[in-house]
Amino acid sequence: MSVLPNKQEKVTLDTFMRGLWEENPVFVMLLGLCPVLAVTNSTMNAIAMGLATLFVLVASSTLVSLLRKMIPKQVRIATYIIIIATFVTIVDYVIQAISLDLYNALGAFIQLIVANCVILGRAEAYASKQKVGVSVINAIGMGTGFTIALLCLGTVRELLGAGTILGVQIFSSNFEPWVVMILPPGGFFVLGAWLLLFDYLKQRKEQKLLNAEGAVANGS
Amino acid sequence: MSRKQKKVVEIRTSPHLKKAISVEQIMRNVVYALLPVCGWSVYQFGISALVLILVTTLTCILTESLFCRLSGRPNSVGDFSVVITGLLLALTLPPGFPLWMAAVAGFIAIGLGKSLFGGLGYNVMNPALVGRAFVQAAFPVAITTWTPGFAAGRFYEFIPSTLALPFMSPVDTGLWVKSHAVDGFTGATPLALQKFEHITAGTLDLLTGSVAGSAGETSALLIFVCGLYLAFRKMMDWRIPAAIFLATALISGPLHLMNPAIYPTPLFVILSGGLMLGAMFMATDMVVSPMTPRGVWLYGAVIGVLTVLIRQFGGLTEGVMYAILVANALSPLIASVTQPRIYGATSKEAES
Amino acid sequence: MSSAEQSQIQPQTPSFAMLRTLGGIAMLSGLLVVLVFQYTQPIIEENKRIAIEQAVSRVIPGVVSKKDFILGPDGLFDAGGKDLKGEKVYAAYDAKGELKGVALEAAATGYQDVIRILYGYNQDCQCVTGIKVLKMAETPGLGDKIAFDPDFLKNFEALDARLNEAKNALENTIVTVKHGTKREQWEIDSISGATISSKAIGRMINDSGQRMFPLIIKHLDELRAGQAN
Amino acid sequence: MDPNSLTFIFLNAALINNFVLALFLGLCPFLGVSAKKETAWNMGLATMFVMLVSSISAYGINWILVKFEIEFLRLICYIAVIASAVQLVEMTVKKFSPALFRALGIFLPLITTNCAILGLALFQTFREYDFFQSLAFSTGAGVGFTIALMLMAGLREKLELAKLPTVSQGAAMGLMLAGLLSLAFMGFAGLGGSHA
Amino acid sequence: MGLLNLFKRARTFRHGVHPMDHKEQTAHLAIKRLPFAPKVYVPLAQHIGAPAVALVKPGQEVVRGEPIAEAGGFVSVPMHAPVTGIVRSIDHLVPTAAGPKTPAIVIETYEAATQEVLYGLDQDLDTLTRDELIKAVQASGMVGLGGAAFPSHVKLLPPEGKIIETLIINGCECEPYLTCDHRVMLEQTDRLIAGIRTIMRATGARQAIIGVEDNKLDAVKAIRDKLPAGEAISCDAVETKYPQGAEKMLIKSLLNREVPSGGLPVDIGVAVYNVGTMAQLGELIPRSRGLIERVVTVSGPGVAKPGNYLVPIGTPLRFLMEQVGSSSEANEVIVGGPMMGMTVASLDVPVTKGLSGVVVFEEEAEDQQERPVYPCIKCGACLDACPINLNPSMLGQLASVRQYDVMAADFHLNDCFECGCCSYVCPSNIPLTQYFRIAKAVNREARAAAA
Ligand SMILES: Cc1cc2nc3c(=O)[nH]c(=O)nc-3n(C[C@H](O)[C@H](O)[C@H](O)COP(=O)(O)O)c2cc1C
Ligand SMILES: Cc1cc2nc3c(=O)[nH]c(=O)nc-3n(C[C@H](O)[C@H](O)[C@H](O)COP(=O)(O)O)c2cc1C
Ligand SMILES: Cc1cc2nc3c(=O)[nH]c(=O)nc-3n(C[C@H](O)[C@H](O)[C@H](O)COP(=O)(O)O)c2cc1C
Ligand SMILES: Cc1cc2nc3c(=O)[nH]c(=O)nc-3n(C[C@H](O)[C@H](O)[C@H](O)CO)c2cc1C
Ligand code: SF4
Ligand code: SF4
Ligand code: SF4
Ligand code: SF4
Ligand code: FES
Repeated sequence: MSVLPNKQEKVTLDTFMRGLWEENPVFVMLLGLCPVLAVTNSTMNAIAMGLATLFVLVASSTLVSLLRKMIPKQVRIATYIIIIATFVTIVDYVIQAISLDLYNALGAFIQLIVANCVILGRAEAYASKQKVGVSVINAIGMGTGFTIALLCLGTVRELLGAGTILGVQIFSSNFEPWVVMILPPGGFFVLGAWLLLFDYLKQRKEQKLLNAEGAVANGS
Repeated sequence: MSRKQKKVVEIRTSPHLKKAISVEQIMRNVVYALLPVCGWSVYQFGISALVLILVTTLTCILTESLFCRLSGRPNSVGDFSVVITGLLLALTLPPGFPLWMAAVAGFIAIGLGKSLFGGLGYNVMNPALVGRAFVQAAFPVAITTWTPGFAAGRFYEFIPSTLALPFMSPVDTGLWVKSHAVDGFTGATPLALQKFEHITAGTLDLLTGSVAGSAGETSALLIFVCGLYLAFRKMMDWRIPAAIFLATALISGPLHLMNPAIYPTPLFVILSGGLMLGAMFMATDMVVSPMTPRGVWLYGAVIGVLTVLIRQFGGLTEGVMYAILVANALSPLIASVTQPRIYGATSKEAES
Repeated sequence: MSSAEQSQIQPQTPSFAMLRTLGGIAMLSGLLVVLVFQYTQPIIEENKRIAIEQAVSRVIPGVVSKKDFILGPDGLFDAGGKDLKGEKVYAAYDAKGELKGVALEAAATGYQDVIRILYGYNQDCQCVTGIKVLKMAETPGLGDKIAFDPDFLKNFEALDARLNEAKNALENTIVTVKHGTKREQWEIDSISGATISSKAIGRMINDSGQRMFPLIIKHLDELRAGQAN
Repeated sequence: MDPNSLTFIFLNAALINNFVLALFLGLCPFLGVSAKKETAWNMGLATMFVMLVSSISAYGINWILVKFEIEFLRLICYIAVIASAVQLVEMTVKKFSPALFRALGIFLPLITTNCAILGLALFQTFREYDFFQSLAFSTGAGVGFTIALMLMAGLREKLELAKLPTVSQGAAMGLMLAGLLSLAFMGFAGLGGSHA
Repeated sequence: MGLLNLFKRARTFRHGVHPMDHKEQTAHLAIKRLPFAPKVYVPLAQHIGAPAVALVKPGQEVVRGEPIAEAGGFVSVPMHAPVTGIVRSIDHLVPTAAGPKTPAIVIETYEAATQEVLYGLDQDLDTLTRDELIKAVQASGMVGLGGAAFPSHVKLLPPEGKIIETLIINGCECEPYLTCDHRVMLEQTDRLIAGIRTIMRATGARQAIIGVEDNKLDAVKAIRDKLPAGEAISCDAVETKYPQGAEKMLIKSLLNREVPSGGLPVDIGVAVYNVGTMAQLGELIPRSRGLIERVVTVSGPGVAKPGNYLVPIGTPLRFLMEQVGSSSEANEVIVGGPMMGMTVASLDVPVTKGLSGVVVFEEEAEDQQERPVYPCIKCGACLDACPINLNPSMLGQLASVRQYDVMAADFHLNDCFECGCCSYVCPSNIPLTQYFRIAKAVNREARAAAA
């Protein structure tokens, strides 16, 4: 994990963008993998889970950041957990109220957002040290990054595994779905494949940079 | 270096002799041993089986070349191991398996099962079975659609499902089966019949392969003989199939005695389904089996026990593939607990 | 871990402050949760009710209202009572208040995990009138067809479940047979390629029926009246 | 086999619906602590232990929550009580068996807030297991977790010695291995169900 | 076990390999003397232990058999002049199998010098005490002729608290091509037995067993014929299998006991000597002479006149090669046997006391062709070959990622005695034994650096 600044940070575009890519909680920091893999067998679930996490992240960051001066160090973690658990419970009930089907599809994973280390990590490392504005924006960035990662998996898995996206038929009706994609191994494989792809692209970029440098060195 | 330029004496390190058997030779001999099995499969299922074998083998070869190129390694198709993977993969698929799915299986087998880990010798699970397990999970219907052998006109007419368009569902083979079937073909393998209907196929049928099943898993006798050839040439570890058969018999024997109506005889268990092919050619893939002498027996026993458990108590009719994959995953652990006692080890050392 | 380290460096916070904060936060959370709970509870209850009603009307055509009971060897009771032995059943009535059937739950292990269904039983034809899968983890595209495959569901439009003379068991065991070999009204034609899931359905209906149908017939009058006594 | 029998619950949690490979619970420790067999084994033991403690505590709290009809506080209570129970047990272990503490100690704080533990508590509540079923469930889950962790560690130690292509040296390799294991574990589907 | 023994063909150990032995080229050829080379080079360090210290000066005349260097310590032996001639230099550097540059005494041979040994005194062995016997052995300059060239007298003196009960005489000659020990057993049987009796006295051993591979049953018969009934010396056939001649294996085969890991045969009351060593001792000690020549098998496809030659120590290989008509196409000259010997970088290497054979390969024979090296395919052939029951595959994989310390700590690297069986069978053609040598050397250096 990157060393997070202890000093007060100004709001910049980077505060938000960081969570999307450089410090993407899933693809880069490999945190909170359980919900990522468990609920991404359909795009709908991925979106719901992403939004729920985003909400908990933002709400708890806000509260933690607001209360940061009042929380003694010793009970820091305990307080954060209570705060997070509160918001998770709220989300849990709200989703039940919105749609039972969705609630059943997500199963225990909504409640397991409590255990998601992205959130506790944010609260501990960032929100407890920064002003409300900064930490909210950062939390939105992180949450969005998380949601994007969920979508990356959810769309691929639903598209290959059922031939649909958000339940809408994409391929011809004769398309043979790859059932494995919505089964557990598919989750591992798709995430693994994304990581492989990113690694490959990164390597290519580095190679190009190296080559470019080499060319310069040769030229001079 | 040409001979003339050679220095008078050349420096090498001992030993200066080598046994004249190389990896490439071993692999080539496995291919030879598999050819009769492939031949029988083609005779039984006709042109569909032939094309299936060609497609998987070709995909495997192409995938291997592709990944060698991508990772900058020299092309390793020459060691023939990839051909084995292709042949064995085809032999574990139903004869009418759509070709595009077979190509997917071949690609996954080599790409995910082998190249990802660095190629020959480094894979952690049997590549052919990784390919098959993937398509089994991806296309569970197609892979459990069996068609009869010895159909009239099998040498010039494809099983209709074979030619499904890429990424499209195969057509239903029901009609084709009805119009070609040797009478009474139910589309069920002997294992399924035994499990669900408690009808046990005849031993002779199992031996000669006149039953439904995968392209190559049908004639137990032929597979056994081809495996023996390898064992006699010391290119295959005979202890693994021996351990598998032994464990299978030891588990299924008492079960059969307890309730002959439900549990089949050990002989049936050994001869039916993919057990013979798995034991002789797939469990013996040395790359993914433990090497230690006791470990080899344990590994075989694990496969035998798991096979019977999955077949008799699990949701699936066939367990060999999963048994081998699980045993592959277990083999590093098996190896580490069965390191042999070295010459002269004192008891104090053995403890530590 | 790090909290322990830091507490050594930091001056001790008075325990009062700690209690104050923790207590405050706990109260705040409690408040928030209770508020949300109170607000959403009616909606959730309503959602659940609708879900169950939809399920019941799926398995018993023509139903308008339902009443929940607990039915067991000890008798029929109104649902809601505490510590009652028996299974939950839903008696379903049409617009005229006549008993259209009884919906029951059943479960058995399928291919992957336990399958749980709701199914309807009609006391007049002594037959099963429909099933709805409540929970399963069967393979998509294969085992999950038990939930929507029209041919398969047709089996349960009038599945023979007559009781024997003694009225203590089914006349014929309900069994799942191989695809295309259904001959009798009490047989279930399985889905080809998903024999295991199909068999699980047959098995759970048979088990549940053997146990519950005699009880339903025994308490038929009370069920008709919509009143347990 | 009866789906409610203790054996079935145990088998189901250990193999068929393995926490890591089928339910995706506890992936962080699974990917993080599986590089060496030795540590994996200790981690497995620690997890089994914490699972047992949390299963028992969760059973107790739930009983109280249901009694007072305040189930909406379940999540908050579970997480608070499990964390403190583990702390308590940790302190006891430290006092009475320093050796055991040394083996498990570093892992305990890592595990307490992880989703396999909380998931276990939630699942056993949703499935309405009684006390003994909960015990069977938590031991099964712990054993299954340890099996998965050990298999993974064995494979990863083997790959230590392999010449991996550069792209597959990172976390992707761990996920692909997990995928392969998960694929192999599909063979256990339906084990113990009566299919005849 | 007891029952199993009934079915065993011959006494043996577990694992090992069966290379083609190629002994038919020379096995029937009686030992022949070779003419003196114009110059001989006697390295001062031909044995394990401290080098000898020269006694002669350049320009000095020496007589065949005369001591020309004295032992440099207890674990060291003197040298004797192999030829009559004139010392040209005493610190000429020659390459030997032991190292690239070793100081040697160079003697220019007198042209008409006789092969007769003119030096030495008869002594009555029965009057000598044990200590005197051991001194006599050291004075003879005797080192193990089996290959390791370990000073023979050292093994006669077991450490405090240990005794030697059994003497094992190693007549296995398990290396392909080599037949020198075979010929010694056939032609010098009396000397062999005399040597054994002497050493039994020197060690106090109660029994002596001569172990001979069962492809040399004629030698077994020859020895048994000479052994009087009731003698504490016996001769047993053991299975023909490489490395039957390794002392640990032979002890296992003959006594069914194992030398503890990291220990020496003496730890279980055993001392092992080569038959050649015994035969030479039987010849030399009674006359208090020194070791000046030895039997060398010269064989292999690259030799026109293969045979077993009695060669003066110090004879350069170049001379030897000329004498036996080695072809100029030769591309690989191995001293020792093909399984454990090493190729020489230059033909200037002289024959030393431990050199039992010279094998010359001319063309690439089928079983030693260059083949591509594949990754380890985990076939386990090496595990089934390793006589120590190590896991060479694992060791090899660890070596290729340079985890040398793990090899030693967890996989018993130091028990490997570099017999080469694993490399021999490896279908992937991995130079396992070479890896292990490097690993041990690196570990040794690391230990030295740490100390
Ligand atoms: C990946 C996979 C998933 C499967 N899923 C199911 C399933 O959900 N339901 C089922 O009954 N059988 C399932 N099976 C089991 C086989 O299809 C089994 O052979 C079949 O149920 C036998 O029925 P049949 O005799 O009609 O072919 C599955 C098999 C595989 C390999
Ligand atoms: C450093 C060293 C010390 C030895 N010490 C003794 C000893 O004290 N007693 C003994 O009987 N042999 C001793 N040996 C001889 C060995 O047992 C063995 O005969 C010798 O290493 C040659 O064996 P090889 O040809 O099998 O390698 C020693 C060898 C070495 C290398
Ligand atoms: C692999 C290996 C093979 C050996 N083979 C023989 C052999 O065939 N004959 C022999 O006399 N010594 C052989 N030796 C050497 C013996 O271990 C031992 O050192 C020797 O017999 C001791 O006698 P020496 O000191 O008189 O040479 C072999 C050693 C090794 C490591
Ligand atoms: C006896 C024997 C059995 C083999 N079995 C298989 C097999 O089942 N599947 C496979 O992909 N390769 C098999 N191979 C080939 C080869 O070992 C395999 O491709 C390696 O796993 C690739 O690293 C076998 C080779 C031999 C010698
Ligand atoms: S703290 Fe918990 S959730 Fe975060 S990485 Fe560690 S185990 Fe995973
Ligand atoms: S050097 Fe070779 S031939 Fe001579 S004894 Fe040793 S192994 Fe046998
Ligand atoms: S060289 Fe070492 S590892 Fe190889 S077989 Fe010989 S003793 Fe075993
Ligand atoms: S013989 Fe070679 S390829 Fe076979 S296991 Fe040993 S090292 Fe590996
Ligand atoms: S999210 Fe499940 S353990 Fe990390």
